[in-house]
Amino acid sequence: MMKTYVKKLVAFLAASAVVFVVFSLLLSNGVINAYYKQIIMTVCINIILALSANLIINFTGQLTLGHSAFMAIGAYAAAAIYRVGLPFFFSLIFGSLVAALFGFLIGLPTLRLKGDYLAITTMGFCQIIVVVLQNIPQFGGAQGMTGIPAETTFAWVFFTMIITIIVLYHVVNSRQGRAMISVREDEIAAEAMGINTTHYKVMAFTIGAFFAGLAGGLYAFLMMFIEPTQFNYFKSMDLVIYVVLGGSGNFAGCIASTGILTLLPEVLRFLGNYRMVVYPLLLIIIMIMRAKNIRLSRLVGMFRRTGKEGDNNAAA
Amino acid sequence: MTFVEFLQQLINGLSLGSVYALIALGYTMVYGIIGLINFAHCDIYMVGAYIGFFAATSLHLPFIPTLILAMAGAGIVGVLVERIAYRPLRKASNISLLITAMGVSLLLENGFNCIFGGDPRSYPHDILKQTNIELGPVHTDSLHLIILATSLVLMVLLQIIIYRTKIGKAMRATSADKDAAALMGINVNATISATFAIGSALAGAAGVLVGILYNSIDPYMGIQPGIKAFTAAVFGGIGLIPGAFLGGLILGVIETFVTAWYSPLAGAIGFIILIIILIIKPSGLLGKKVSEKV
Amino acid sequence: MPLLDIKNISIQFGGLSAVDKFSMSIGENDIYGLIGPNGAGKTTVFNMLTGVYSPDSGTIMFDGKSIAGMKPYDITRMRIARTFQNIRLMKNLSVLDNVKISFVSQTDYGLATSILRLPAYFHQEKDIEEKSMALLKVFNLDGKKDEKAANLPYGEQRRLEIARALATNPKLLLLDEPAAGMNPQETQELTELIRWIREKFHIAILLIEHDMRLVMGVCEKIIVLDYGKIIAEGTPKEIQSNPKVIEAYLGEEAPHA
Amino acid sequence: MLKKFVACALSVALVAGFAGCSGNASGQGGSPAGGAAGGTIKIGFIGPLTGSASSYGQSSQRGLQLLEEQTNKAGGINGQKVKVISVDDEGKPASAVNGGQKLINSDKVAAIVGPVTSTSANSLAPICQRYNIPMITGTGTNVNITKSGDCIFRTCFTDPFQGKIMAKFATDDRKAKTAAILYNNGDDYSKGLAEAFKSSFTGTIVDTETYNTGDKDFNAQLTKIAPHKPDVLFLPDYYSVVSIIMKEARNVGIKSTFLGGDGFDSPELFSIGGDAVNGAYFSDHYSATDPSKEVAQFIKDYKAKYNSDPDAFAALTYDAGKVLFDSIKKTKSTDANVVKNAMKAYNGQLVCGNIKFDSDRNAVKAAVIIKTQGGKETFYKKFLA
Repeated sequence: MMKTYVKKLVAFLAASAVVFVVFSLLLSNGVINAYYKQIIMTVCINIILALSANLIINFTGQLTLGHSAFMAIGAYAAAAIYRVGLPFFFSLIFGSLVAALFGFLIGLPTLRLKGDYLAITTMGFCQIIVVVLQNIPQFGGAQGMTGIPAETTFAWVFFTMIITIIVLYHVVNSRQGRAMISVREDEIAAEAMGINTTHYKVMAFTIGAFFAGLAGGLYAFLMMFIEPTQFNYFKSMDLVIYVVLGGSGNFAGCIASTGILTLLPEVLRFLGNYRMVVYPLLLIIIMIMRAKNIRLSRLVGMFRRTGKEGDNNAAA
Repeated sequence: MTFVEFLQQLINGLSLGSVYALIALGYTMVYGIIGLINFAHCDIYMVGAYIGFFAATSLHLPFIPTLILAMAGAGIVGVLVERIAYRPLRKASNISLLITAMGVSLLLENGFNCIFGGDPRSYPHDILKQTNIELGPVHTDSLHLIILATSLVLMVLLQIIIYRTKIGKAMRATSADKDAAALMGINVNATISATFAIGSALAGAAGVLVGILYNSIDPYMGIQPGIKAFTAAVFGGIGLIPGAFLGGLILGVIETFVTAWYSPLAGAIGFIILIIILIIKPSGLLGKKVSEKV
Repeated sequence: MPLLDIKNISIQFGGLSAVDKFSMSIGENDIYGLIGPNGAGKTTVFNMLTGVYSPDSGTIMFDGKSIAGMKPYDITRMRIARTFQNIRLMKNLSVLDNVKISFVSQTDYGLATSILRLPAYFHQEKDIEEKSMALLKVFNLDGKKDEKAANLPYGEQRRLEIARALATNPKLLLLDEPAAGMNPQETQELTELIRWIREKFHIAILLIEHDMRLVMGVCEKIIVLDYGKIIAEGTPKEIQSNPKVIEAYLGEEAPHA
Repeated sequence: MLKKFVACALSVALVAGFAGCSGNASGQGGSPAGGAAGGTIKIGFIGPLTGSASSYGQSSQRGLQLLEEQTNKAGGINGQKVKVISVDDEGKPASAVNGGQKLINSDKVAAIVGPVTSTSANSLAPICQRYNIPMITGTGTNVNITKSGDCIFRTCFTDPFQGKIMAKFATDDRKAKTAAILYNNGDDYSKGLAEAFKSSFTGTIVDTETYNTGDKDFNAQLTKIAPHKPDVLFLPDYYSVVSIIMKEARNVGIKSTFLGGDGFDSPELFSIGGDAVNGAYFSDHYSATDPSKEVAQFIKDYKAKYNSDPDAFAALTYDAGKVLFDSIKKTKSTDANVVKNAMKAYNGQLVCGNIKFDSDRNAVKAAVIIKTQGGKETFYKKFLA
């Protein structure tokens, strides 16, 4: 059991190293110019965000429309503490911990609610946090926070993503992960099997908030400028779209859909004004295709299918 | 805050609340029947405002025909949206429907922005005279009263439709259980289309009236009132027509008094109340508690 | 000292007393049946036992501790397991995963151990894997361990639900109409299974059931409920001939044979 | 699990590659000197073409495209055609950065005009500075924008400048003792002006109220302001909002004089606000009735091309483009450092008055006070703070 795990982990790390080297080479000799570097780094940050939202939405079955609020908290907390003098790495960690704390505080009262009501409440919290941030003078209010140094590099973003994947994969494939999945499947049956469902919902929320905060911190030091409305519930909706199109519960699907959906608006830039008409149109078409069981991840699967593995499920 | 000022703020609150109520009616109907948070509803409100605008400017129609044309137009758009975007997802999960609604919302907003441009447009001034009404020290205006009256009339009309007519019974059956309703010989698709038609027509009416009240319409006018009206619908008890009306009025009054007290908080107060209500009584003010049977 | 001792528990729903002064006690290894017409309050008693409702009055002592009003997951940790009338399996998960979930409350490695994959994780996971497989083998479901729970035939789904309940290592197993929707052949297999479980796992079983063949075949003692009150108690033979029971079920005075 | 991840990473890289070549395909190869490859000089434009600020973005784009057409008709700059590449930032800083990076690195533009909104300008400025690409915004009024470095210019007022002007105007010209402010707490332009006015107004501020982006009902705030009977009511926001506020203010019975910033300037102000809008004063860059030939010419050309009257956004972005085009013409090169110095030394009479730059590369120019009368904007007074 341990042996197979170690083998898989080493192979995964090796593969990531290869990808990292490939990208670094492409970046250094200018094949990928700064524009695509910016996008690829945004993709990595979105993957961290999507995976953290995936833990809450797909694995624990709790539809949250307020995930970007934790990204905002992480971004502002990291930027603020950095200005006070904490080194970059510790600022990121600080931002993530503050976001996790809010994930816990917001999770406790709201996670008694189910389905649409939970979605509405988390959307409400998201908008409240935007308004609160607009009213904090030290954070520059609506004018936002300028002069954040560009500390985030491709290496930071890529390795944080890899660590996020490993950590979340470990959580999902453990007793805590199983408890979260049982909450998604049937909360009443889970309670009958001795699982304190609220405890695990709040745990999923807190872990999700931690990584959203981490992604927020990286985002702040990438963009060098943050302002509250960037993190309103529209951003949360983007995350929900990445997660849902990624297919229920598997990491590869979530990563693929996030990558493609982050690139899509940029690839469509040549459409000019029609870009923001074509993007929602594509979205609707994808959703309808999905309902007719032509799954995006399966599309990608067909495109690069090598092995015979089917679309295996949660406890991959 | 003197008593006169209190009274005036109460009237302001009710006026603002009547706008929320008018839009919330459509939200609660669609949610009540097929359990969808229809993000695109507030954009059908915008479509109604534009149809009314073109009816009033290029066709030079007076108020009533403009209103009817806008309601009809919005109704048709609503039915089309349901037929094309939502029906294929009838079996899909709630989240997929939510995302599709979001997609339709963006499509309508940016589509209209592409076709008609982002510049705000205004209705002809004489389409509906806005006269100031003085009630002693306090004042309001004819348009707000018309909106309050319209939302009241529409609420009563809706209650009659839903609780007194055959189509209403079909709607309630579909809302209770789509599959069972189908077994009872109810044409579920037609019922849902009817729901969208009525809900969208309401949105169209709201679009015209609010477009005239604030005298400016633009492709993105639906976003902000959409969230507020949706909050009101949930606040009053989602799925209940009187709930939407009551929720709208109360939300309007609370928001107005909070604005008068400390205005920076106004932006968030709608959500703060909503969250408190949802945690204490998840089914909203008028809703009844539905517990899951073991 | 009986394993489970219920004294005069009652509960009202909006003025209507669903269960009125219900008392009962079960020993370490007994199999009791709880029968009665629909709406007699059987499931309500069950729900009070498993923490879904808390009784308005009366006490429930299990293993010497009072569990009235405890949360369902705490009661399960007190080693009372239950199945559901409409089989609440985790449909999208595999058979093996369904059983593994029961071990969550019995293992204790922390979140940090999971994240860092410390040795404790591997030991306990190996243990869970072995126990789960052993249990599946006993219920001969091991062949279908990777099958999705939803794809199992009805009989096997019921067996999996019982296996999953046993995985929580209970002292008392509560079965809520396990034979519902089963044909005679399946019911016969279920009767064997229940008898066998009692021998192999040395646990007490409380059964709610309408299928008299199962109840009479398996239970040592039967309690009959009607309108929330106990109207009869005794061995299967006594209950079969008890006029009050027949009246409760058939509704009118039985012809004196 | 691992096989899937590697496959996904490759598919993402592939898509990025595809986007890469599609991007490069549109630019004719990366030439070292910014955008001066062969026949055309490429200039980037960034603004909100979609989203709730789309009318300001579209208006600015029309201004710059008018300049592009005029310049090309007159033989381009030093014989080279000018090509404006527009990018929509949806009013979101994140899209502004992505769009800007595309213009700089894929389209290899010589310089960027815009972004239109302050938040987008604040987010793109450090990036233009890092890639040494001159960036000139005609409408970003937030004071921090030009602090990012010597590549960043602005041809409009800063919030403090305009706030100071209106405060002085209120006390000197309107002899106002008391003032009230109603501003959008969620908008950087509105908040910046309000705070500047508050700090430099010598009279007493009797009440300050706020609202949020998208609000259309201001009765609650206005009812609270009314009893104070302030001499002036300062409304720092765009025409689409202030026109509604003024109408509602008159309904509530507020008699104060309305003051505002350059956001007032648009023909829509009167069509939305109606009669309530008349009798208001606002600071602006130019007056439509200003006799100077630049203004008259601009309005004539704009009307000819778009058959509608220009607003401040169009004029300001037109000027920003003019400063850039003139500097490139004068130095006969598109090299960033040369162009930057030429722009720093720029001194010219443009649509929005005489423009030269201070040490922070903010435009130093006289402000114009406009009075709204009989449904029209009329020139009231020149005002050098």
